[in-house]
Amino acid sequence: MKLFEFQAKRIFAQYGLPVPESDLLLSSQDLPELPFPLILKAQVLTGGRGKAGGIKICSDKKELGSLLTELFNMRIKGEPVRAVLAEEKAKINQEFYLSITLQGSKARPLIIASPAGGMDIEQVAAKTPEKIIKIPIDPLIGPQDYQIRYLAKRMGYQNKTELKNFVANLYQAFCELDATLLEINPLASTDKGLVALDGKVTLDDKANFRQEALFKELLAEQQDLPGADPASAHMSEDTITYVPLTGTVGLISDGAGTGMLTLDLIKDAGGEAANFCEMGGLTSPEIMYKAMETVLSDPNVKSLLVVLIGGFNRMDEMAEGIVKYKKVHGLNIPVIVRMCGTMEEEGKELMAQAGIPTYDDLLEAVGAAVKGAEGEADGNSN
Amino acid sequence: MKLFEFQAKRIFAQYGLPVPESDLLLSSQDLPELPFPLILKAQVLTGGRGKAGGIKICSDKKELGSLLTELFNMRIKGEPVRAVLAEEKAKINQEFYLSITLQGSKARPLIIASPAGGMDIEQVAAKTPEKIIKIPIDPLIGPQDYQIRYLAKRMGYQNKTELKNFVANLYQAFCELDATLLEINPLASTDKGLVALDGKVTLDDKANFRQEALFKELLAEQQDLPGADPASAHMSEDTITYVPLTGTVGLISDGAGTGMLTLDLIKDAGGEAANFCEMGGLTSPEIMYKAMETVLSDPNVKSLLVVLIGGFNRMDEMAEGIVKYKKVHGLNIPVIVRMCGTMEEEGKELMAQAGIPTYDDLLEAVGAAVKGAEGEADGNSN
Amino acid sequence: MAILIDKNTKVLVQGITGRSGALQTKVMKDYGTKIVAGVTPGKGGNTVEGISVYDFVTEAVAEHSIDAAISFVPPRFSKDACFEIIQAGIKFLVITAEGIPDHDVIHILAYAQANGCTVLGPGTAGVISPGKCKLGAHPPRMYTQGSVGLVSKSGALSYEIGKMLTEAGIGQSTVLAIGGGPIWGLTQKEVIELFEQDPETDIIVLVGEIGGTMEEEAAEFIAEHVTKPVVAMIVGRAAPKGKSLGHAGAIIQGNRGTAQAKIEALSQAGAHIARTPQEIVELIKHIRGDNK
Amino acid sequence: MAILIDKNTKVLVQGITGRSGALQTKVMKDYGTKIVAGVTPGKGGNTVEGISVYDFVTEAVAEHSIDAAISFVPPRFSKDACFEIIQAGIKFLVITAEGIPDHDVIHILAYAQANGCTVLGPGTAGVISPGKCKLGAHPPRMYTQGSVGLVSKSGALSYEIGKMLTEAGIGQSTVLAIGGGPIWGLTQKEVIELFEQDPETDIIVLVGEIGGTMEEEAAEFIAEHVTKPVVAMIVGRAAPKGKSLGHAGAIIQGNRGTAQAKIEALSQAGAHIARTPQEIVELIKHIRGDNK
Repeated sequence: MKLFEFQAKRIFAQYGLPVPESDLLLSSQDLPELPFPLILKAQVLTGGRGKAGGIKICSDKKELGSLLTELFNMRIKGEPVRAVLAEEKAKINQEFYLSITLQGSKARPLIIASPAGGMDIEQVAAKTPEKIIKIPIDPLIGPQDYQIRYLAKRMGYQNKTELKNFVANLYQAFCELDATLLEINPLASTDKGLVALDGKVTLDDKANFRQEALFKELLAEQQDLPGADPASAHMSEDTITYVPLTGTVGLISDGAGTGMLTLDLIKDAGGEAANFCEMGGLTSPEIMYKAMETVLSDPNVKSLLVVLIGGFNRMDEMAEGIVKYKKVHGLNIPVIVRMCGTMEEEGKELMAQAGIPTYDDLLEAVGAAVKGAEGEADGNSN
Repeated sequence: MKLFEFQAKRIFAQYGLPVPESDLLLSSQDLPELPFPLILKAQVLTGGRGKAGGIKICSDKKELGSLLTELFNMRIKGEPVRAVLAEEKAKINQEFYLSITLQGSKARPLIIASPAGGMDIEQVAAKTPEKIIKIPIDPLIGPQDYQIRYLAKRMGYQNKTELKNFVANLYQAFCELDATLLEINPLASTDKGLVALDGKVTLDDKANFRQEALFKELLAEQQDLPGADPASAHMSEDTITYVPLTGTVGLISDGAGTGMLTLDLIKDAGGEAANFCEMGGLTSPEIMYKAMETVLSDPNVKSLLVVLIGGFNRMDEMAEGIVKYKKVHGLNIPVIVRMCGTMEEEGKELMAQAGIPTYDDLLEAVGAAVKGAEGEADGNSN
Repeated sequence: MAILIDKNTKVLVQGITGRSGALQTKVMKDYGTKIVAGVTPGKGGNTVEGISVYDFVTEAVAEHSIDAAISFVPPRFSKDACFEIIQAGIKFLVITAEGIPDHDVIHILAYAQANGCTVLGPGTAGVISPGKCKLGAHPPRMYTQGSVGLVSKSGALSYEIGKMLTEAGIGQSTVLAIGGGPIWGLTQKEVIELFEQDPETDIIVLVGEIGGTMEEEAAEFIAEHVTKPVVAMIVGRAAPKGKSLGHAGAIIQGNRGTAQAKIEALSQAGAHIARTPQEIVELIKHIRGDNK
Repeated sequence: MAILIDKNTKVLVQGITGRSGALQTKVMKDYGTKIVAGVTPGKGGNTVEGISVYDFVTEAVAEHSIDAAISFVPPRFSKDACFEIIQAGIKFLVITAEGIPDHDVIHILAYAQANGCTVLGPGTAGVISPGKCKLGAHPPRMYTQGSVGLVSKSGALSYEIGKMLTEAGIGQSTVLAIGGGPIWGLTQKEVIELFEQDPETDIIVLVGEIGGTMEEEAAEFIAEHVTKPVVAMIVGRAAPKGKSLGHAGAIIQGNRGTAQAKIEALSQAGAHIARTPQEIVELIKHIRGDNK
């Protein structure tokens, strides 16, 4: 789950990380309580907001209405502006970059920092990589004092104790919130010390079982903003990944890799997938059923290809889900099921009893599905 | 630093570990606020209090005065009773033993537990070692859930969640307080859950630099009890170990091992040491000076043997301390200094300038000191 | 022996009484895997498929010599369960659970590394050395003994390619799925290193996916250290850019991470590039000179 | 090579600019120890005895190949400093500081173990392999090259016995003081194991002290695994029972821990027992047949 800047900053403040005073404005008519001048910042979940014009300086009340209207009418990388954060203007001596993220292939938290923070951090990284400081953290012991002293030296920040406390608090938040990214860019050095002028936070959905109250509250808050997308209203409780695409072949797989391979093979066969729907490697009849409901609710789907190859996943259970769907909803388009692996015989027998043919060869199944979508069904369409 | 039971229990309570209600009585005239019956427990730092009769059951106010008088007049292993803890009587279903300590040779915290707690725990350990459960903890990750479940199984305690929280809190206290021992014996299972009926806590003096406020407060509290020993009024700020003994040869060494070797050699030579004074391996002129002050203030000391063998310790600095002592106080008894190792020439020259002879051979020096104590001085006694 | 496991590997199954654990235990045992003990808290004293079940790993370790463990414990209990395995001194651990919180995974992996325990997973389908041993979900009939070493992220994809190889008469030394990520114990690079050193492997097949930079890292290693022929396929050529297709590892990141970038890196590293599973089969035959 | 260090061991000195660090650096360097770098935060860019000083261990490691480090950092900073050494990948660490809080020591040792770093100390006088290398405070003139391996807890005692051996014409392969405790990296047992395997050592001298059970543990190991002659001396025979004489390890504990218990355990393990340093010399001569 990604958080809005205003949510991120509230969390920062809770962890003792200084942020500017701010008011959250929910419409172009809202008035901030803070005195002018103010920075008006579009609240979106995507990056690149500054370059897209999503940050305005408002020097007095006269310009407020028009600036807010402009911001609220803006789309940033396709995303509508859901709120505007009106923030006191900080007097900045230097802009740093600071983040903590997880480094997948090294399996370590990584602190990334730079003395050259701000909107151009990606260019800094590309052109002057020596200005990017990367400090891998051993999760067993957390950041050590010497690492922060090294950070301070490389960043050129004098107040080591302040930086040490700042990083310690940020790391504590990172761990306690099950965050996968905490980013502050810019982290401003001001006369009053370090201030987080922006905040990006990504939390790990997989930790929902132990972060339930917090995640629920943050999500509800996002939903309460104007222009909410109801589809994102709740944490997904199953392992289904569903991505709508633009073609006509509905696709369900029990693994992301096989799903992507099948996408490639559909394209090679001259077809185009209507979606990508992946159930995960250890699924259930209910998830199979739900995946079919999800994919077949799309009117663009002209044939359905179900690619199953069971390891942990049991073919008898997959068949159960498919058969149940057929019983409840019927099947109005060609449904091509490739089924093999764990409990394959049992699964195929259930399918045969329900009158749904199964395939063993993936290429054959792909061919049938592409033809089926073109109307030359050789799957069943009862 | 060892804590009294009442201090230990207050700390337990602060960490969410249930303890009985209690009143601390500072004299035999003090009256508890709690209703009778009460358990009256002599507050001493030594162990074996129960077997020594230091715990009394007081069923009503009538017996209180005589029981308190008896307790306050008691000495337990030579230690006077400094206070009495009057405690509500718990209804005990079972007595467990639970402690966390540091295991030196394995360098691990060790949880020790037993379903057979109480006064006879040492006999349990000796006779039925299978009833003693030892769980080494990796300090990098702390106690794990499975370890507590295992503890619960072996202890035969049903409420795993309660035990888990109890152990987690105890371990947190262990770490946060820089404890080297937290012991609860007995840990009672009551109808209301686990209750710590006794508490032994030892804190690590070496952590004083980061526990200063806490240690100071606990020590002051101990000093405020009747019968305080003023010598223990402050945390030692140097590395000197001083143990008074019964002989006549004063002994100062710059290492515990050499000191003990010298004790052995003094005995072999027919002498007896008046004390054991060890300065540690990295010392200073000031510590040398102070060690001499300490040892020579004992009127039983008839000769002083200073055994120095410098590694980190510098002989020039040791000489400086000795010479300074001579200048300030003079030397009225034979002082035999064995000096070799780091900066030996410089040290010996300073000693020669001050007219204090030095030895190189340890046995010779021991012989001279033993003779010196017998009045056959061949050291200087000016 | 094959890499990581062999005929004599003595295995503990953690979570042996669960639905998936029990079924897979039966399949593994039938395949010949030497499962010597199982663990499920509270189920000590029972048996599953004739295998003794213990409450704790330490209890199992006290009774049996154990070389490897496979864990079927649900994600929310994985960290504690894996720490139990590692602290019991077991040196190879297969973690099947998907959906373990990332912070738990990094702790598990850091602690495993600190204790010399090799971890496959999490979210892995496991490893099979056909004809010898299997630790995980690889369906036995899709594999046959031979000398091709196969590594993929995705479990299903490793079955898929294994099946095609087997149907084409090409046997495998060992087949591994390292798991869907975003964080891994054994990486593709490390598995390729094992294959390079493995006398029973003569050709290495790498099946990669779009997203992440693991294939690029493998390519660097191949260029510098691998002498055996490598056949590589990247799936996700047809995937739309910027969409997350399944596991978080499969998010297209900048230039690296695209199918094109990975294919180029691997090609430059000297790998033979296949576009489809059929091409993997053809390339292997070509390398072996079967088609000459 | 001798155990742990040899002529070519490249050494980093942590805390090189401090009073004790600078003096010992000079003595070690004069003895022939290959000190290649020093570290003191904030003193980077300076030199001590011609040795470059860095702000951070990582900076030193980037410029030099380093095999071992000796730390002169005060106790309150020891944990951070040792973690810095360990995380920089240095595999042998000598910690001289006395008075490090016990909780810090267990963290340092656990983390060192997790990263394959051998720790001597804390509170150690260090190690000397006469004629080759010295890492610590052992006064050079008290040692001469030979084949007696000597281990004690106390630093001063290792000088004392080394001096007597040298004066008696008995050279040493390596002399170590493991530190006063109560918690140790290398234990007496582990050092004896190193001596047993060391081709340059033919007689092992163990100098123990009352308190703790380390000598008893060493005795168990000697009985089972040591083939070389062991001469053992326990100091503290004359110490009064129940009094703490110096380091916390020296508290007499029940039956184990007394001089008598230790002497019996070592004697039963086959060690030759000396009561005094002179007897160590005599026993060594006797074992070698010099007196025959």
